[in-house]
Amino acid sequence: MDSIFTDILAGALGRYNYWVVIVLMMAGFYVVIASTNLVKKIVGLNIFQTSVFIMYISIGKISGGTAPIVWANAELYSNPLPHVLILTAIVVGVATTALGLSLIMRIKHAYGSVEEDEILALSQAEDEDE
Amino acid sequence: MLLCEQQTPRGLNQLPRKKTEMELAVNITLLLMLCATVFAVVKLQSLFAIVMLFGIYSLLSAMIFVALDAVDVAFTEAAVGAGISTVLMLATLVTTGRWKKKPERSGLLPLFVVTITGAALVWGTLDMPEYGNPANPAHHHVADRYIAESPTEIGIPNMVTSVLASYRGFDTLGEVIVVFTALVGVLSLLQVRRPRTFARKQDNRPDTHRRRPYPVLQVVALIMMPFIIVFALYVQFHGDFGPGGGFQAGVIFAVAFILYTLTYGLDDSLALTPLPALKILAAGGVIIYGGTGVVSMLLGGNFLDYNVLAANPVSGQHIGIIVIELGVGITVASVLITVFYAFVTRAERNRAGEKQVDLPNKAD
Amino acid sequence: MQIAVDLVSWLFLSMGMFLGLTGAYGILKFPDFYTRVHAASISDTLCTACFVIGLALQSGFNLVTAKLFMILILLWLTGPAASHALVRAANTAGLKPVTEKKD
Amino acid sequence: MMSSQLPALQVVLPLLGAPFCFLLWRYPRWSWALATLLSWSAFGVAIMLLIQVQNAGTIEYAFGGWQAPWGIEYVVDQLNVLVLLIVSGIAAVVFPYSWTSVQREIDPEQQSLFFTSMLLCLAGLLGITIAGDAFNLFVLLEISSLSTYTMISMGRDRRALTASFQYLIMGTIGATFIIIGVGILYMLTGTLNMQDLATRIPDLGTSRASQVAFGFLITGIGLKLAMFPLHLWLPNAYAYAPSAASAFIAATATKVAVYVMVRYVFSIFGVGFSFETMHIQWLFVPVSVFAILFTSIVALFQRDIKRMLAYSSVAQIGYMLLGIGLVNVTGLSAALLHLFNHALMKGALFLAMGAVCYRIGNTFIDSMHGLGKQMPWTMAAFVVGGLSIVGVPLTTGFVSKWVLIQGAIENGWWPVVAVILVASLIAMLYIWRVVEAAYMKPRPEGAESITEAPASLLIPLWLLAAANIYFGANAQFSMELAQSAAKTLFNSAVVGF
Repeated sequence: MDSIFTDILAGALGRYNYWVVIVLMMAGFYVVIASTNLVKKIVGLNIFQTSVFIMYISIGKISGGTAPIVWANAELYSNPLPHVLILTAIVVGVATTALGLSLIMRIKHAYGSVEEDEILALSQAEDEDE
Repeated sequence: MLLCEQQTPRGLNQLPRKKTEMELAVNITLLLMLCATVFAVVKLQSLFAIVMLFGIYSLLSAMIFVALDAVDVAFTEAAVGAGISTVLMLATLVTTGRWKKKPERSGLLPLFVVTITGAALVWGTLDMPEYGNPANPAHHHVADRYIAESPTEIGIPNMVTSVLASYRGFDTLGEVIVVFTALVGVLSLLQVRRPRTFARKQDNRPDTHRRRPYPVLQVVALIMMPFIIVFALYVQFHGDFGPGGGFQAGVIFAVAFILYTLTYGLDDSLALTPLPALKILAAGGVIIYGGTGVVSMLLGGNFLDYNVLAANPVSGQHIGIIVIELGVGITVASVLITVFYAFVTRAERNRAGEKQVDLPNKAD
Repeated sequence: MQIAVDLVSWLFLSMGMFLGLTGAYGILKFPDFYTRVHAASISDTLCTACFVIGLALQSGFNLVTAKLFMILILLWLTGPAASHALVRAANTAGLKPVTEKKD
Repeated sequence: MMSSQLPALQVVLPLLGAPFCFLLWRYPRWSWALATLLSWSAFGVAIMLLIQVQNAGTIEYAFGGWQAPWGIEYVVDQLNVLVLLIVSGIAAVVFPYSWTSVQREIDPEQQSLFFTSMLLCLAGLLGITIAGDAFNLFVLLEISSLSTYTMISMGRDRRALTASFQYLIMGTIGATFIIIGVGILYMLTGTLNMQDLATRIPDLGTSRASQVAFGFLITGIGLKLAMFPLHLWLPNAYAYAPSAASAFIAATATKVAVYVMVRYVFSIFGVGFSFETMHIQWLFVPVSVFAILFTSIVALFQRDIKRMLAYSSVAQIGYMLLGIGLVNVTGLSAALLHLFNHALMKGALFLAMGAVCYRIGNTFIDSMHGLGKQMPWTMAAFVVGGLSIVGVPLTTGFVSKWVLIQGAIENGWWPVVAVILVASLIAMLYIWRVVEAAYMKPRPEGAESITEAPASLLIPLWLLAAANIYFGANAQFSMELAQSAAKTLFNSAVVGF
């Protein structure tokens, strides 16, 4: 009984980080697909991606380790590879954000709105006009 | 968790154990704060609040990165996510308005998709390697060599920089190209122009549309700018030894000019950093990086093989890393400055045209 | 001696904490934007100063202390400037301060 | 010495050409000339790589001189050299074409930005094709995606902006799913190198985490290749993009995504895991059958021919997934063959539409009345491409459909054979609509008289149309490549590439 309890506890302790990150990821993902406002979509996309970054960094963490910079007293370093990957991914993310936001500004200029359903209605009207 | 406590090797004092518990507490607190932020984002209607919350989200995740030993990533996330992304989003709000018009549609289908995806992930975590366990497969095989060999093979203490610039140098070139691609995209969508030119066209007020001077802010900005630039240079060239490198430096450098633009206006800052120069620098940084690869090819190595750049492989690596980090810094800084100018141009254009005020005149 | 330094240090730290909490309470309780910024910025400057002094006493006379004081100068420079910018922006946007409770 | 550097040159030439192209922003003509030159050189490099692979087998190239699992590696083998050839070949035809077409559709100020984006897109696609590293593939994917969003948004219609934005959102979700999958795989195996992953994944057995990783990767790649319910971004994106961009993207981008799918399903996860543990064929077959029928019918009702071709593309991707889902060598070689052939036919069709757009300013079916007489060469090339889509003998479309039907018969799946035949009939109908409009209907009274498109558009167009006939009549070259690639994928799936 006791051992089952500690097993579950150990399992939860070993994974709580991933679980919370999954919740965050999914909240961001929800904002992307459910929001009708384009700016909010981009914010959601960023939250989604940032949460994935936290997942990667959690993969690279070693308990009791230190930052992977050579240091006289350190004996255990955390894994540097996920850090490198996420550095790349962060920059890719900001590039996408910049492009997405400038598209939004042009859409606002062209349609006078940044609400998805209004734009959709305008586009459909245009489709029928043709 | 239990396993790793046995394996923590240091026996000088009881510090490691204490540290792990402390880390756990910090971690959980930060994660809870992240959750709260995210749910506020889901619920709120005010875009301004959503964007600010995203900045907070980014800053909090940067703190988590510090707690998880990823100092370089934390630095980048704080500068890029909480800094540049938020600034760009705010600049967009100037054009698009700050309030969502309608409440969300009832999102049953999205909710379904999200629940399925999340459930799949949670199901998958059940037999994932435990968080933080040093025996996890992720920490062996490839990562071992980076930790054990890079200080002697590459000769710099920051392993993240070694891996980023040398072992996976081609990824980083790709990343610089992505930034450059974003510049191409933004420039094709938005023009960068001096606001004076089209504001004049709109109405012939003499010079009143020019920003009223902001004495306090302008003085503070002027005091700050040299320090920001010195700090950027420090981050640029100290990246081998501590956290930092071309990306972070480029972002900080760009921030100095963003501050200048915010306080002095686009006219003045375009006079300081003319657009053609920025474009040449943005392309130039990519060419410096790629050129290093081409030179190493011409000297008989593979693309981006810095060993051949000097007689001694380690000093070759040093030269290579310094040069490519410089290329990264130049491109990132000039791209971000240009993108910001493009966003501001669009906002100014809006201001010159129809003036829309959609700020509810209430405290709450 | 160590105890005395610790005591003073903790005094400063708790003072900082108190000021921080007061500021937060003010942000929640004050009636309009301008008074809220006021609450935030007042507590911001003195609160950080208390924290920095408290932490400096903890670390002793070394590089860390020097860095801490540089951070303090930075915050003293940027904090008020940011509050100023906020208020100015609100004023430009036409936000009127609440002058009396019932209008 | 240079020959050992070829895999790097394949990607680095267009990648580093892009900033130079960008620097020529005052001289769009020069920037176009540079881009064209680089696309030709990329094609040349691809041909040399093909010869090398056929003589010496798989080529590996280590970036930075770091050995494979530690550094980033490029691998050129029989499978991806086929994709390299088709991507760079299409580029070598579309780039020269783009100058004249772009003059009509894009402001002079933005032209060099357009050529830069095309070059970046080409580099990204070539890189994805030969990347031997799962994360490097993601970075290159983002290069090609961001440049694609840029190109689409340059379309003249304001709907191009929303199409581009929609693609940006869906594409980024796809890319994020891919990095989630790659992250889980890294967590389980400790490596990012594809060959290394392929040897380590079997040790995991049927662990849940690797199944989840598989699911995320398939969904992510599925978004990129417009797998049926995830295809919503594609029709608008292809319809509103500038003509040259539509032709280039339609002919290459989804093909490269199909290649990535094949790489993950067959080489990295292996036949055993993908088809026996995950039963991915039971996703691919129904989805593709539905896609083939449904989108072909939707294509029938489109007024804009570019949009019609876009829907037809979703159906054609269905054929490729169907080939993968058949789980036999014939089916897979049909998929690979169709990948090659579909690039040729869609390239030709979109280039023909570009020429039409150059003269009449749009691609609506009712404004094309009587064009058969006034633009005989353009419309003839369209007919060749159309016949190929239908699958008439002596065109490329026939070859791949024939092999696909053989594969289905091998499995005894007669209903699938029927679906392919019915879909071909529907394809005949939608192509016929255009033929009828162009050849049977008279030019309306009072419409301005139109002349044939200029030679700078016709020559590239006819090069592709001729390739459709050549590879249809003489399918040995592409068939052999596809078949040997399919065989290696099935036989030595576990051993590596």
